[in-house]
Amino acid sequence: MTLDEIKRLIEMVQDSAVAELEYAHGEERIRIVREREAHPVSQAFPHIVAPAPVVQIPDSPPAAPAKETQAAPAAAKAPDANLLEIKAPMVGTFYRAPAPEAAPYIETGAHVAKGQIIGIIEAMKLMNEIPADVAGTVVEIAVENAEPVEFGQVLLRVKPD
Amino acid sequence: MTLDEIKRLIEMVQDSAVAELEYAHGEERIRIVREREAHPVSQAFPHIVAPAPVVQIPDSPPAAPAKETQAAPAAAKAPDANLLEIKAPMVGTFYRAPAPEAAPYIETGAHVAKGQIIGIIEAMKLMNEIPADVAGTVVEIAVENAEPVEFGQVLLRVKPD
Amino acid sequence: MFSKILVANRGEVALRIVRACRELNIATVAVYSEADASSLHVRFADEAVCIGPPDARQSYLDPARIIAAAEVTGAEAIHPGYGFLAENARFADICAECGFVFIGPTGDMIRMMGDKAVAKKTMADAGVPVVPGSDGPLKSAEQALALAKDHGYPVMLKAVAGGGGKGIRIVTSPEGLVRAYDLARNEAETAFKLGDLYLEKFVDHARHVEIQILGDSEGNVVHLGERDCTVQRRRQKLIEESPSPAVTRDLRDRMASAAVAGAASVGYRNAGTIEFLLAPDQQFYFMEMNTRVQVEHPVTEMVTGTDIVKEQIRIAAGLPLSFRQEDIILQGHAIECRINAEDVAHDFRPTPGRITEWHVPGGIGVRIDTHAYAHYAVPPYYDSMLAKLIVHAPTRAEAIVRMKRALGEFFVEGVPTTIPFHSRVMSDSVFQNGHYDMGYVEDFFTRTEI
Amino acid sequence: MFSKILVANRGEVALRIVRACRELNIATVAVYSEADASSLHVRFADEAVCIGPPDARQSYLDPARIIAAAEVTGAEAIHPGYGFLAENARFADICAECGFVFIGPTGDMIRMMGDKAVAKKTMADAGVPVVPGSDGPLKSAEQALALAKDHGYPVMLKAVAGGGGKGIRIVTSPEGLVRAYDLARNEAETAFKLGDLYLEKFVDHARHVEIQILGDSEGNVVHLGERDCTVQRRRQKLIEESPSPAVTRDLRDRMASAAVAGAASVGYRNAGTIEFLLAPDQQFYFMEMNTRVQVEHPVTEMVTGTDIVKEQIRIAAGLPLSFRQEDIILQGHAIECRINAEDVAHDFRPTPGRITEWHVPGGIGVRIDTHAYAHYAVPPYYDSMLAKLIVHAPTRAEAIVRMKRALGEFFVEGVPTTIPFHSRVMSDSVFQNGHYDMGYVEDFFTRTEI
Repeated sequence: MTLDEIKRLIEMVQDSAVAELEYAHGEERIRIVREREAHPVSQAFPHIVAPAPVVQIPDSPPAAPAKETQAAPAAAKAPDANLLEIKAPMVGTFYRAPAPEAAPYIETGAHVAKGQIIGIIEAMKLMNEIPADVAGTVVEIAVENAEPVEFGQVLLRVKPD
Repeated sequence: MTLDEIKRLIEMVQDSAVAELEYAHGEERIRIVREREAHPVSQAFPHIVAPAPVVQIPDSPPAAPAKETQAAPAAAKAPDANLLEIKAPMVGTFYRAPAPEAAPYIETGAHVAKGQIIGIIEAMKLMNEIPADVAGTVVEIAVENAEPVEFGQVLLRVKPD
Repeated sequence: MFSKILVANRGEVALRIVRACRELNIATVAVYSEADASSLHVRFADEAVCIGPPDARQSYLDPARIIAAAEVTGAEAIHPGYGFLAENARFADICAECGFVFIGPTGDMIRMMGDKAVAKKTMADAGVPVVPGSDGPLKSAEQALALAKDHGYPVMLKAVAGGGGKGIRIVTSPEGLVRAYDLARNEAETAFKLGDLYLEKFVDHARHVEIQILGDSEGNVVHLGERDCTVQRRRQKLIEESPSPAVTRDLRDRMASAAVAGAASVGYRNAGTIEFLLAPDQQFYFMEMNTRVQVEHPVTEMVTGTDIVKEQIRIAAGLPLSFRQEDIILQGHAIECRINAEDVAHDFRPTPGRITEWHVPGGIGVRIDTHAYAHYAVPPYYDSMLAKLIVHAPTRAEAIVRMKRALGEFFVEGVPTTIPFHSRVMSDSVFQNGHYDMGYVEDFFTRTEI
Repeated sequence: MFSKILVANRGEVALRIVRACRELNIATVAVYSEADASSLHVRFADEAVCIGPPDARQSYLDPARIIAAAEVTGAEAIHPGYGFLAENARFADICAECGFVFIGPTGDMIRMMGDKAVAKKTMADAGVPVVPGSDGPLKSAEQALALAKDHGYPVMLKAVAGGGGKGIRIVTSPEGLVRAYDLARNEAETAFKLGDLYLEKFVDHARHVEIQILGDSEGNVVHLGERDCTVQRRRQKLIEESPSPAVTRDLRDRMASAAVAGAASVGYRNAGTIEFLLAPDQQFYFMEMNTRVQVEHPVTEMVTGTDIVKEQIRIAAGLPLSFRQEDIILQGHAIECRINAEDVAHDFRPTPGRITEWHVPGGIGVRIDTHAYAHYAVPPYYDSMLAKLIVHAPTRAEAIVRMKRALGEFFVEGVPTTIPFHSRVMSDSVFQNGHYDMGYVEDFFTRTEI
């Protein structure tokens, strides 16, 4: 194995989620162990690492500790780097349509223009129209209708034009 | 592998996020471990890392916290890997000679045989003769006469025969 | 009793409230800014809602966001803690209008006590001694000069809308008073949007001694003794103790009776603190009333065996106080040191950053209230308090050595803290003998080297 | 008062003693084995001496090494803590012979109370109720059978030299008694080098309730109320509380009077504990006297506001107790949970190893005594206790929810601990209603799943 080959191996391990690589061929053997940087806090307080845990739905059992229910959805959703996110600018209840029987403002697959209303957030009995701050094709609507959202929570994922 | 190749390998590991690299080829084998950042405990409790801190001399100010005075001598003395150490098998006061006016059992530069008495440790009013457990030339006498020693404290450093 | 409470605060006081709720079997909602996602108050609450960016004006100080979070989580009551919206009368009103119980007094009560001139007059009417000075806002510099002549210099000019030591000027001569009058008006206009000033006699060598009271909806008002908060730097409290080394049993009775009378005269409900200036001649004067729980409430809890935050919640739920005045017996002595992320050697400069090592003291008579932990990043956006270290012992002398012992066990790496400062104060003979006044910290640094 | 004390122990109790000394302005010497170099008791002492290898017989259990360490450091007194040499009469003698004050009773007192038969007879002579049984060691199996017939089965055979639950057999029939007699003699001979047995009536559904006493050199004996240590597993205490939910004021008076009379009759000096079996009919019987500070002493400290370890030191220095009986008023309720590095799911198997994460609870009414910290390696050589978590609250119900709250804040990673077990007990209705006996832990695991 040449030094350059070893160097490439090191880079591959480094850029991966692999903790350890071992390779042997005939007489030759190589082992690379990636440095752990495990954030200690994330171990002691396992579920608090996500910067913006999703708000717990209000009808869940009141005594259930947040750790159990929070953050998991956010963590599970591996964000596609090519997509743009439209986030909630305020805390409240998200509605996809202007009225219970009305058609939703937007559907998956549709095109959204910058400034176009994509939904409503109700807070303090006020209905706040939420405009898109990007333009593109809607790939995912990340919250259900009438679901509580917190500040910074992703509402829509959009593939930019 | 040439020295330059090893140097390049070291640099690669150093600049990477790799903690450990092991490479073997035929008779040849190399293992590079990157230095881990200081053990967190050693920062919070700065002077408690030495496995066997030196006992504090009794006439020091009683209220001075141990951290200030302990361990520093042990840490300062970088042990020579080629030397053997004769350690105190008990707590007590070390004497280099059998009586105040008598000649010391051993001096620096002298040869010491296995089983030869190298000093006395007084504990509970009893004088305990301390035999050497190795043979060689005395390079250093690590404690002063009449100095208190603790279990495991280095008394003599000896260059083996 | 409530089944769910939203905690409209951050840091140690948010955690303090979460703890009280947990012990009362009440579910909790933490709100947090993006800077506080990994704070312990978020971790230990049952639910947590991100309400905005780090800037407090767009998170902890925004009533709309707090109310919206309460709505989506179905909370019944809101505990404001101290600071932020705790003494914001409008927020208390909004809570009530939106159907949430504000855990504190009514908006009108907060409003009355928030206007320093009205508060002073109210207390004076109830027979509480007040500092001699202007009867309401000053009308002119001439009126200020005349009053100062009557009471003698030095005098203070205070912004009616000020608080927490802000908007105060001490003047020692008629010339200074004339100059300061316009300056202070302009400052107050800028800072508080209200230029009104009042004048008070400046009491020299005074101590800051405050009485904790609790009033319930049945009209019971109970006091929990005094706290001595004289050790301040630029009017920020650093060390508090209870009882005060300057207060005799007779003086305590007189101060507490005045405080209870003042609170009862306005039908005060929930926890409140009457702050007094205590002069060297044992005369005391009403300064202001804080209509919320205080940072330093734990020293009172330790000497009285009460839980002030639990009582706040009980009172807000319409329950009577869980004790009567005769049940309150002061036991021993408690001291609190505020452990701030500040560099004492550089003028107590705040030092946000990541805590790399964190070891808290323990053992007999030691209490720690903190939202910090190993690897916690202290955000630069809020106040610099990391922890409150409180000790309790049978006597003041024992409490001081216990505090010294506990400070010696407190290890923080990564950010400088006020721990070394407190250790030196505990070893200082002036603090130890208890004969200190509000010039103590300045004097301490003059006498000793950093 | 002493100027320097050597602490002849390790772990949390060594740190407990170091803290008391620091608060009394007494310098401390820690001794430690090679396995404990990074323990907090070493860190927080003024001096530290390594006395031997990890094996306790060559370190903490070797009187010669302790004395030698005291000699080289110039200590004046030696505090033995609990366990190790704390109830070793010979060690107490050696300390005295070598000119060191042993902080505890005399060697002869330890010897007397260490011989269970002598202890029982001594207490009976002082009027303390004892469990009916043999008057001293049994002479034969026939004598045992006759006594068992008199008192009724079940009965216990106990090794005279036993202790801590070792060397005890319960038999329910004459056949069982005959079989057990020889077996127990042989076991005792092997374990304690003394085959003598005595017989006692077995009290079913009993509780373990003990009275803390302190005696000084002026002959004052004061009691500090009781501790209920009924929650045991294989006779190892897991949870202790004070006051006992089974003890009325009248019963407390009777038990405490008996304990004080017993201690006073032998001129007992220093801290001691009289352990009683409490039967469901409120009859109580002397079990044994512990002539040292107990693991669970903090629950007593919290309800009485005393500092038992400081009193031990004062007494050893010849000073009188710092309080009289009438000064002792039980305030509220305290509970202690022993946090052990044990795997509850695998029969409480000890689990030494490195602690990777460590976050201790805080806030109102919480005390932690621990020598552990983040990254501490729990050595495999000694007992598995990591920490004592103690809470104090006005009532038992509030103490239980406070303990539950505090356990929920206690995070340990790296080694399994008993924290989850304690959380479940605090939520268990049988524990909550207080009607538990010494079969509680077994019953708990029968009723609930791990």
